[in-house]
Amino acid sequence: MAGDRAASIDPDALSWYEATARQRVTALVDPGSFREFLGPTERRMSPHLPLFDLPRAFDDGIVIGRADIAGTPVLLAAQEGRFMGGAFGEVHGGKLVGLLRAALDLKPRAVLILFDTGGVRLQEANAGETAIAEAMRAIVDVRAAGIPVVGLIGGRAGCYGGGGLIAGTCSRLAVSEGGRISVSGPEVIETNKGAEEFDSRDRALVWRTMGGKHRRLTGGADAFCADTVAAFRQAAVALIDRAPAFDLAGLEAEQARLAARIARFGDCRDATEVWARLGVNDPATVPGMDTAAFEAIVARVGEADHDAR
Amino acid sequence: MESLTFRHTTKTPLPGTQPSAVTGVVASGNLEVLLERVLPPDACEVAIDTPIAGYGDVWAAVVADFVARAQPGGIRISINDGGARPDTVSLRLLQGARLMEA
Amino acid sequence: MTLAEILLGLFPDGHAVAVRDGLVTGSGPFGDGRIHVVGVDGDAPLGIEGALTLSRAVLDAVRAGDVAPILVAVDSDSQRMSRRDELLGLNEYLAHLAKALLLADRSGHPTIGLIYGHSAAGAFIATALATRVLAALPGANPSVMDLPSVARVTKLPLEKLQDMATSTPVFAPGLDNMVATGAVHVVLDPGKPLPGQIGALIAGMQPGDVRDRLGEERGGRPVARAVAAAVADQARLG
Amino acid sequence: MTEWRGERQARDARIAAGRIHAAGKIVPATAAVDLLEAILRPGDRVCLEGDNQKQADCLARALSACDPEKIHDLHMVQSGIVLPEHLDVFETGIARRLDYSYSGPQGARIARMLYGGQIELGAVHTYLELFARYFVDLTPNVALIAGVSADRDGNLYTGPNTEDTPTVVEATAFKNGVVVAQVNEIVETVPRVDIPGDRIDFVVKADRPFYVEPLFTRDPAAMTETQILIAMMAIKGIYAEYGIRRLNHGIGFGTAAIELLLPTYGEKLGLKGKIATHWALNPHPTLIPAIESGWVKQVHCFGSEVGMDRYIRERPDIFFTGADGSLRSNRAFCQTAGLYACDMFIGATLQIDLMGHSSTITQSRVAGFGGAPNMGSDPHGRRHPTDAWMKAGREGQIVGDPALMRGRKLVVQLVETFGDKLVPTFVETLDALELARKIGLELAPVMIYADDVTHIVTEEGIANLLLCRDADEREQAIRGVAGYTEVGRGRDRAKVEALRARGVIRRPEDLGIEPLDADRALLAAKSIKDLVHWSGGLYEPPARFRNW
Repeated sequence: MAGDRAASIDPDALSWYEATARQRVTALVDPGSFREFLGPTERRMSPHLPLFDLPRAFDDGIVIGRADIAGTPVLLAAQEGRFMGGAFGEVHGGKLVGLLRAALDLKPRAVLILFDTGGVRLQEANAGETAIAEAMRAIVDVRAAGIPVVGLIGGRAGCYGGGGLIAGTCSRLAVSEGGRISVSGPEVIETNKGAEEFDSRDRALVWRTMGGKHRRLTGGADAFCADTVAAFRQAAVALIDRAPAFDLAGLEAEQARLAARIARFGDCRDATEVWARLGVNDPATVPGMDTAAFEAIVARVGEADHDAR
Repeated sequence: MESLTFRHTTKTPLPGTQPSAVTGVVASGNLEVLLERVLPPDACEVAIDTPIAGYGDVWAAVVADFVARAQPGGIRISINDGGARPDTVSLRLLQGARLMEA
Repeated sequence: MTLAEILLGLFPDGHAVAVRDGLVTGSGPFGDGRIHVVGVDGDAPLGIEGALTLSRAVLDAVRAGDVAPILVAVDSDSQRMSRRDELLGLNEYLAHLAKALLLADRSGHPTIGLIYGHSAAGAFIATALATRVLAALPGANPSVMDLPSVARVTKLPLEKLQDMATSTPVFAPGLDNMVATGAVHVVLDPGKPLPGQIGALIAGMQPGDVRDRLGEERGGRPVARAVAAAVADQARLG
Repeated sequence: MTEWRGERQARDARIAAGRIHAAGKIVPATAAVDLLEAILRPGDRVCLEGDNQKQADCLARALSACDPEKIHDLHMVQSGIVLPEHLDVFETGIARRLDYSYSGPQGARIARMLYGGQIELGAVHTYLELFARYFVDLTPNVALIAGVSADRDGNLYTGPNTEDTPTVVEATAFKNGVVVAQVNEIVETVPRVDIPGDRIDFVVKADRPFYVEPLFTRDPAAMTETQILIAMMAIKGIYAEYGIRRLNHGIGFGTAAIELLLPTYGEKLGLKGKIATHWALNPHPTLIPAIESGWVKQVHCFGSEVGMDRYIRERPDIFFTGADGSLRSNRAFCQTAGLYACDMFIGATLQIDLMGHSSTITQSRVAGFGGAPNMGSDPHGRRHPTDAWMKAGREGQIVGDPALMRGRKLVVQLVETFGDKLVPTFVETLDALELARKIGLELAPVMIYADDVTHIVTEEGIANLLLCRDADEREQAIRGVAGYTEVGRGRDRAKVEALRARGVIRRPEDLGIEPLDADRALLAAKSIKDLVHWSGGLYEPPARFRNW
């Protein structure tokens, strides 16, 4: 019926992709439960950006703190993808690392990382790169202490560069269709290897290769969310409860999982070939599917769910 | 980078008890506004860091109109500008004031 | 120094370290026991297969249970930039390698990085930066991005960047700057025997991650440690 | 004895010369240069079909590859200067004189070439003007056109982008001219006959499909709160106020935002069925939610839009389609519809001066006019009344007998006070005047003249220029919505407040609109993907607009 869909548009349904880091945090956790660490009033800003004549942000593009989610205490960090592409600078990285280390003391039920990053902030590249290494070490320590670290990915900057590596270190990942996870970005590949290797303007190709649906189908992410904060909240709660341990058995399983992926899909040129081999009947229709239809496909794909992280 | 500071006297304090609020994001054409209830109730100060020099007159006019309209007494406002247009600045200031009144 | 010179210096009595397609795996005698060697040689890019080969070697070492040290020797390009690597989830492969090294460290294997050539970006993070101590040899050239590329992205003149690089180690490529930020713990003396220097590093290993403290002391990362500490303080106060 | 058939004989000679390179009417792409050299004569008037969207690009490449010794001094008469080849021919001397209408992407180069004297400019026209002159004093000797397919008799299927083709062919074929069509494929039977074969002399099988630019796709993801606020004011302060049912929209983000607010904000205001029902408009993807929500009764199109074909096929009650099911567009008819049958044109511009003259010209670009001056003008030949038209007429009538009053078309400029990089929209003097002086144009390239503009809408408010009674009031009304631009800051505050008291200027609060409510949550679609969902998967956006 013409007209009936207009009535169903809910203006309160906050899009994860569109929301700022602060909006995501506020809407993700139990109302009123968020306590920020090093909030904007403390003005812990980058000491380096002024050298480049660039504006700074009061929180250096990352919001961190503690909150309750479904009644259980968590620590969380949210990157602001619109400030400097959510990239890791010195303060930004130091805040994430500090939060992860604090988790060892505080022993929250979980740590949530709301990724939205292009990787390392070039103006502070060495500090950013080192902070990423520190964050990965800290995540491993937190996981080994039995605290799940769950990544949520669906922002406009995606999860690129070192952010992709940090994500790969987490216990669990939830991703939406708009979320992208990758190390080299499309533009970087195109600049270095040419448009024949990767046409970065072919956005359908970009999302097919790095987007949320592909990552979910191939087991690169553990949950697929509609683009709403509510969906991410639901996924986060569920993933916390089924986070794998960090131990030799887990990494042996991951080794086997990743080896099997190369053996099975190593000769595929395009994601649609991968999906076909995963048993998806009409792979060309996957990008156009809505969440429910896509979830039904995922349920039939064995590779999608595993504890091998 | 250019730094600007404007000081105004207001007729009334900004209602509400919220001690601080932040709105907006530092991005191209956008800005971040931090509001703190730290000044005497009839004072308002707005400090701006902007990468685009030479628009002091426009900032002065935008801030003056905002102060006249919102009467943000007691509030110190700090702005990290990413090259926002004046209408965006006005909007963020009003959004910030509304958050403080909550 | 070349990898061959390093291996000769480390293992004057011979070793079982092989290099294939730029991937280094194997072990050699060290002190009373052995030391495992993994790494990337010849400025090779690190892709999904390479990462998996190295993580296999590291996990094998952990499974062996000998708590022998693991040396991660690196002269690499950045991660391999290709559509195929990203299609297959390069981030998972690189993170897996890093996790394997971090697991080894937690399992009692001292992990030592040794950068003797180039390394950059994801390859650097997944290898040398995933060790407990990272040593470098003079002439090593770790970088995130070279200055001309930084100039292109930041739209700043190259001369200005070169000038800034002399006073601001936080963004400029090169070994000195990575030392200043604390990522590289120490620069070895190629004139002295390597086994002693590596042995000393192992003996002097400290718990926890000391890199931000080093960066603060050396001035290359002036605020990171204090920021992390302030977070911990506020978290405790709750 | 008077010669009555000279043109006809010349045409026969051209056709005979061309036949050498053809099998029947069919010419391979490899022989296109030979064909053109055979049928063209120095000094010919040539229409090389360059529409707003569809481009006869294969023939453009062939023309630019002709030998300037053989083919030179052509007089190009075409609506769009879009491809580099369109200007290359002036550099080599193949062409010398130009009469055109629109030059979007080539605007900077055309300015340089005009300045350098490489182009002898007749005039920059509106579409309807140029089409009109095809039948009076700019009739082409040769037309080089584009279509999707043709059969061996030359029957031509243009595809959904019919655009200018019927007009160009009408003027050429019926006045002793030669018509050459490039097609993507030669078929046994065309899906429908857009141009009968006896008007087509040669059919060139192109080496690749003709180029179409997705000019009318606006990504909702890029819409700002300011644009949404302006759209809310326009809907409440103009659409609802005048009861605008028949209209044309420009291609900017502001009007796209209006399209996306109809099913949400418009619905809330209870305006469905009362406004925005009949359109002269390209098939904007952002109109899909309004169509799907039952707001839109019908749409006639100038051209088409990339990715909209399947959607249009499934909505024949809304769009004009052929027996084959695909869209039939027609620029000349749709421009006429926009001029005479619409009660409002609403669109954006780059500069507005103190009187309300507007221009999209900057000092280094000659973008041309296209159709906006036709839509954006009050047609004095109109004689049918509507409520909207009559209300505007009453507001604008200052003197005279009410019984002899006529209506007014609403011509609305929808602008943000600052454009990209903080460039002010409101200026003391249009750049167009300086440009005209620099390159010696007799007529300054003004897009919409002040006396045609009825309203200006900015984020600061709506200025109703119909209600201004003298030049000073008009100036203050414009300054009064010009925000923090120098023009805006130069206002007389007392006069502006007086105008506001009279309703000449209306602020958001005067309209009952809270600026802080201007939120992206109001958009019926926030992304291209949302538009695809609204269309039930029928809209197929080009790859560059996708993020899935």
